[in-house]
Amino acid sequence: MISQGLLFLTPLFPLMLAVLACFERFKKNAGILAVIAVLPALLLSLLHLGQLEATYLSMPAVLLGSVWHTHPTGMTFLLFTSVLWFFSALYGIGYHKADDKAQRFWILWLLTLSGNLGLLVSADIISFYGFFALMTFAGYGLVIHTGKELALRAGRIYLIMAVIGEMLILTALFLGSAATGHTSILAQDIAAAIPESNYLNLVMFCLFFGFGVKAGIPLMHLWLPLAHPVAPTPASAVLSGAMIKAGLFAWISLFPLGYLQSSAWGMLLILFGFVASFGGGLIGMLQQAPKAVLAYSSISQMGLMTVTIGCLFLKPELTPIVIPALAFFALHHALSKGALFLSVGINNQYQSIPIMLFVIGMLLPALSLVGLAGSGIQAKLLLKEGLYALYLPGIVTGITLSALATTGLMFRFLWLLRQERRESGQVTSADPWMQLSWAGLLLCGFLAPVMFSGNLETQSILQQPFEYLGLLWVPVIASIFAVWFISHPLRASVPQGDIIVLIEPWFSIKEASAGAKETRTKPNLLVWADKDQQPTPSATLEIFSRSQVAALLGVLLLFANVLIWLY
Amino acid sequence: MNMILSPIPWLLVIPLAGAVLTMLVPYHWRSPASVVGIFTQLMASVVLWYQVTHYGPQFYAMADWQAPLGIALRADGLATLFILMSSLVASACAFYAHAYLSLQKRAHFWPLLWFLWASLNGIWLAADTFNLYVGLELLTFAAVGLVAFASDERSLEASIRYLYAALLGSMAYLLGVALLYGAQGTLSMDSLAETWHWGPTNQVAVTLILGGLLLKTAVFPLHTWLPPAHGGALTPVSALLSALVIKASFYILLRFWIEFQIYQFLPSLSQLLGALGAGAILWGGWMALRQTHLKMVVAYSTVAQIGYMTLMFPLLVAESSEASLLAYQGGILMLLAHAFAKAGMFLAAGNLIFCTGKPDLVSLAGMSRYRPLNIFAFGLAGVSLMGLPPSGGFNAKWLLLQSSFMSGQWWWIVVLLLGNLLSAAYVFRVFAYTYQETDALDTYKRPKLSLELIALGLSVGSILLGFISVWPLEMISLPGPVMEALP
Amino acid sequence: MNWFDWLPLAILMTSFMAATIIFMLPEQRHILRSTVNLGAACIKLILIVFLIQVVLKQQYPEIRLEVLPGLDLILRADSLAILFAGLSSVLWLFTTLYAIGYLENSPNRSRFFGYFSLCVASTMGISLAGNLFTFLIFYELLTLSTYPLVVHRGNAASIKAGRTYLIYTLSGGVVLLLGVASLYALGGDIAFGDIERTAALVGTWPELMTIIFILLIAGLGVKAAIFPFHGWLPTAMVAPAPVSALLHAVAVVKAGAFGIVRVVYDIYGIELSWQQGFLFPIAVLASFTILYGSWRALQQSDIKKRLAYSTVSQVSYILLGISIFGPLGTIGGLVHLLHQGLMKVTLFFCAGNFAETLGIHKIHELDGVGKRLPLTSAAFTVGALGMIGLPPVAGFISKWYLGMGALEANMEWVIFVLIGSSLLNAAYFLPVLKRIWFNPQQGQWPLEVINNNRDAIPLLLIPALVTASLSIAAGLFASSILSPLGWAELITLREYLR
Amino acid sequence: MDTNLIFTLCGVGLCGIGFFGFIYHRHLLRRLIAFNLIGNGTFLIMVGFAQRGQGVTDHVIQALVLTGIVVAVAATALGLVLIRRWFQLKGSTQLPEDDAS
Repeated sequence: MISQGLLFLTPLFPLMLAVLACFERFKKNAGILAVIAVLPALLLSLLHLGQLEATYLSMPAVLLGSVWHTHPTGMTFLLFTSVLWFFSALYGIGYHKADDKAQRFWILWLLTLSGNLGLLVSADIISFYGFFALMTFAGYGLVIHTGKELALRAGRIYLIMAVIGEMLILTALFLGSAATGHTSILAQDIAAAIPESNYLNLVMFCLFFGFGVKAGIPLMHLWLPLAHPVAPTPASAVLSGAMIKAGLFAWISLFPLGYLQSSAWGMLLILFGFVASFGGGLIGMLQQAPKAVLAYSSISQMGLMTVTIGCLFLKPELTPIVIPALAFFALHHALSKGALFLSVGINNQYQSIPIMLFVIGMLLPALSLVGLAGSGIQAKLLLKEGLYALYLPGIVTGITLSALATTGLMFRFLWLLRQERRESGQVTSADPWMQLSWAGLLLCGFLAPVMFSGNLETQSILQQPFEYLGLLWVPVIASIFAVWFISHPLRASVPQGDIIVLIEPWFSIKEASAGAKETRTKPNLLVWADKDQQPTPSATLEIFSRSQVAALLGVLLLFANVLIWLY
Repeated sequence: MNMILSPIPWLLVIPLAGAVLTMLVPYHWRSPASVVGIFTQLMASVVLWYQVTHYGPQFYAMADWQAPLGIALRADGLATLFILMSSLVASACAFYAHAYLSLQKRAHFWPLLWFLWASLNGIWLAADTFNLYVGLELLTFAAVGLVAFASDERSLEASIRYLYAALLGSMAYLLGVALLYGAQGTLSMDSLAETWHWGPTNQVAVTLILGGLLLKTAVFPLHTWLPPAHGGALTPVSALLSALVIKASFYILLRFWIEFQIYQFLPSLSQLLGALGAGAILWGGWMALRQTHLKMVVAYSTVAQIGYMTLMFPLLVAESSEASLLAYQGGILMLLAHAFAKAGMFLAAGNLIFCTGKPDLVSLAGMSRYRPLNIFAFGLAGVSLMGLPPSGGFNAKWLLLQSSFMSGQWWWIVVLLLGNLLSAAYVFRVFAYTYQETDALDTYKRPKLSLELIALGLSVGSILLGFISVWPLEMISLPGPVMEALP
Repeated sequence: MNWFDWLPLAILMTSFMAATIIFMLPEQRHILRSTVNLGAACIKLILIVFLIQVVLKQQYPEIRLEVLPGLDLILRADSLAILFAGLSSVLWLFTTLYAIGYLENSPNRSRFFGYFSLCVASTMGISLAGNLFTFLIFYELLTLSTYPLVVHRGNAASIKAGRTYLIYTLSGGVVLLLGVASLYALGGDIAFGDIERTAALVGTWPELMTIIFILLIAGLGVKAAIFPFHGWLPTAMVAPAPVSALLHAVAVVKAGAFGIVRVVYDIYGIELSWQQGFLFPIAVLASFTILYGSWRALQQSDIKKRLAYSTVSQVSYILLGISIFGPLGTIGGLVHLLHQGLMKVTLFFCAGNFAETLGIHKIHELDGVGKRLPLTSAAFTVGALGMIGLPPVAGFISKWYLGMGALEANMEWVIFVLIGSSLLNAAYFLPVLKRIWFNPQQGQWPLEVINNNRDAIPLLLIPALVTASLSIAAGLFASSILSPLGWAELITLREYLR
Repeated sequence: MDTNLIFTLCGVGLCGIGFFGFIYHRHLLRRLIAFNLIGNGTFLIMVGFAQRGQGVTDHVIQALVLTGIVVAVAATALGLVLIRRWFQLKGSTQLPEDDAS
């Protein structure tokens, strides 16, 4: 009964608070509402973490018969999502102290939150789709909150990609529900029915690319490196930590995992995953803004999760083992990435804190992400363990090597933070809310294996030191390269969103060009900087022409097609 | 039958007596006397209707003088329906005129009206061809007098044209009747029908009669006299002329056509009549669309509407009794609906012109705001004329359409539908003018409420006819010479 | 005759009486006029509720009057009739409220409200018509009574729009008349639901009956604004906002769509139509209209014009649903009849509020309106999201059923039409929403009417909010028995069981 | 050739001349006279019919012709009144040519 009440409140409590936040009274302090909004979700997830029995709340009159539930995997997701939103909101209270548009921000925050939490408890695709859309479209407001030119551009691309994604998803849902013989709208039934569908490949395609927009798979990732950095820092944290996982969660609930063995789809996903993982790392290392680096790191990490899902199409029987590990990996990434984003906001606000403590605080989540500390160790080990069970050694090696990219990204990130600190020079006193939430998130990330592992069997690293060595060797090699790079600064850079700069002129919106014809510089994918580190148009070099990119995309799609049809 | 008990003589005697009386008594007494007369007329019509529906067709010989020298009268369902129609419309127009005209004018109006009424009743009830001639001529004189009543140049010119056209028509008719008498030795409709044979004399006679009646009915292309006469006369007169007077010659034509079964023997002539009707519909509609004066629009609309009535002739085909019956019903219903609608429309138009003081369309701007009730009346009449449901006009067109389908003459369907659009175009053109909001503030005169209500009443009548069409159709289906002669 | 047989007539007469009384009232009797208007609307709603009770018991009130020999005027309430009558009467109430607020201090209200009531009376007649002849009568009456509303402003633009409106609708009416008359000539008076008679006729004259079908659909398609006949709808935008609401949501386009529903389901019968291959061309035409309307909407810079093209597109959803053979598609089409009405009326109310309160007519003037008129903007947002088809707004439910129905009928390509249209809908609504909520205000409002409220005046605001809430409720509680979806399912059940 | 035919032929001739005059002339009085000619022709034809019996005249026809003559006289009188009035108003003896109608 309590569970059902909490289930009901999980998405609706934030929604009600959003309405409340509209009132004049909450003009200044709507942030408080955002903090308490996650409480039902937090409570629910803690109550149900690790329980295999699901609780159902069915509302036959609502929509087409809505059913909400506490799915075991969903609870892990719900847990880190609510934790991350909680601390980010706390952080935001400080961050938006002087913001006169804060009320609007918090209303949208609550709406996005409601969507994000709701989709995690939805058992039927209609409410799932509804919450997903709510999260997506309210999230737009978070992205463009600052109202600056860059933010608006990012928002525009976000929106376009999001709408395309929504439409792919809707197609998939139509076909999926039809596959059940129009009898069920429950996600689990649909997942089971998809292999029998006449349009199996179309459904898979739509699901993969539709939710891939959120999850940032290659080609669908274009918005991500633009949107994550321009949003206000707390929003960046939840975007990159929690909302990005909505795509993954959707895959887990709607892909016919365990029902479908298809090496074509498996290989395709693995391919896309590794491209994301390494490509994201490579491009991320050529970024100029710390948040952009983090965004590419998210793409890279999501790539690993995509690989894992892909493996499950090769060996469907192991789904029950791998999925919890994957969920834990997502949890680890969310908390670590959230902490990293939050640290950007307090980069030079460490007055009255011992500098060492601060540096450790910065380092800890980075190490965790590389897999050398905190939740990272357990997450990586669990994932690898699962994949070993699949007898796919090559893929494990690939995942191990991906730490190379992650390490590089973390170095780049910390390096850029340091640069930034040096340039601004001034150290101000931090807002207590921001510090508190940052610290809280760090703590959660560090203690996650203990607190949040649920019924996963985690072993302390102290009991298996050799495993740790296995995790260690790649980052060490990477560090050597990285140190060399730091002493020989790279002069190349890639604009945020990489190939988007080539595509953008094609679909420039009429409204945008309605104004005065601004002179557009020729878009370039790779920019070589001058010695003074200031990239100027005169010194640019275009390495990929637009047509080449188009050709590349075509080849990739063709490849995907061939794979699909071959198998 | 006793003269006192039968309403038929009253229908002739009262108007004639009224005409004489209103010529003689002082001005102030003429209106009250006429009002009494109108009520007796209405009562007589209703009594006749009662008798005909309950006891079948009625025959009456004036002063018991039998044919051929006496005046024989008969009232079958068709005649009774027309008596009722003319009584209602003429009374409405009379009351309108009473409110509309000055005392002086009114005093001269009454005798003419009563003559008109008498001749109409005479025509509806006449049982022999010569009485029809007398009725036609008397009608012409009264109508010409009424047209000239406005006593300005335009109406005078119109009345002269009208007179000449009418005289020519009557003379042709008379010649035809004379030839018929020569061939068959009788004037009575019934005997003519019984002894009818298609000799050359009869053919010439029929041609002459047809020509004369077409001219008097203003069927395209013999319509040129009509628009100036109907458009130029005073408002109540226009209404009377358009609603009733042209129907008289049409009525005679109809009776000849069916009772002597001309349709059976001259199918190509039927098609010719239909073609004339189609021409009238299209040309009349087109011309109405191009007029700049309100009453001229309405007058040309009459030309077009006559075309619809004429369309019933080609649809009366011997092969299909069902199609013929539908066509007959459709034609009569069209005639009835037109009588009410056109009277209502002319009266409403007259009110509008009275308001603005100008006869042209452009000065109607803002009228729909200033006189909504009147515009509404105009609109309702327009609905019936356009043949839009629910209205008598629509039902009539529906019947004609069905008849065209039945007899397989699809080309009339095209004409009917095109005509619909054309009439909609000219009615709504007027409407658009009344909705215009011009900045200039004009001073409007305000017509009496009774004037507007009478116009509205007639228009509502034409709409109401759409709901009670069964009743007049039953009426004309009562046994009578026309019904017997239908296939 | 049972007592309830008089209900359809009573419902019809309520509006007629209201119209008559209002025409008689002098211009300055505003309060009395509003009372009559609202009173009639409420009485009608109550009567409809009675009617629903009766129809739920599978009793179908009927009253008939012989107009011509062998031809009856039939008023009959079946479940489909209730669907449309219920929609119109609910929306009429709010549109009346809105119109009272909208036309405050403007001239010619007597004329306006008179024709307004007449218009709704004809809509009631259309919904309760028991045969094609009755339908035709009220269909034409609707044309006539909306014309004065379209040209209400009396300026050159509205007169011109009125002319366009008439040219389209009267021509459509003539084509419809031709179809109805030919059908009558072949088979006599065919009541709605008497599909066996039609089936026999199709057996005898297959070609003729095909031509008649085309005539009927083409005639009705003009009001339903199917592709080549949609031109009047955007032109008629010059009319006042409540009239636009009436045209787009409550009465006119719906009358066309409803007529097509009647022809397909109750004259020819869905199965026969399917066997004869009538449905596929409609589906193609509807799909094309959906995409074309959305595409044109994208190019408009005037708010109401954009909404108008959106209607062109959305109404064809209904037709698409009709042309999909199978219960799910039918449900989708029928339910969209209601949903589109609710959502579109909301959008027009809001557009009217923007225009009335701030003088905003163009989309680029909407920058920052969300701050100035938050509630109106919220209602607009609900309507727009519904049009895109996002749950829980009602539009999603229709789209879902249409998609499911298409798959059920093996018409997969329809999915892509739906998706494409949603994409285009998003493309023309989302930038508007962005302007409303996120763009800063640019200078002064074009023509601000100062009032003491934070938002538009209550009479304009409340109807918009109520219809917005109804659009959400219709979607959110779609599976409850009283929802539009529930009723559409009931109709479909009865239809397919036959 | 019997008298009957002579009457008829004369009548038809008169009618023809009258009809020609009616169409051809613009002068209002001439047209009125032309109308009277037609009328007389018609009456002549009718009187011809009346002679058809063997020396017995048909009273009906005579009555009709008599009535017809009265009517024609009345019509002529009405026409004259109107023409006079027209002449007073416009000073013209013919109607203006109206191309429109």
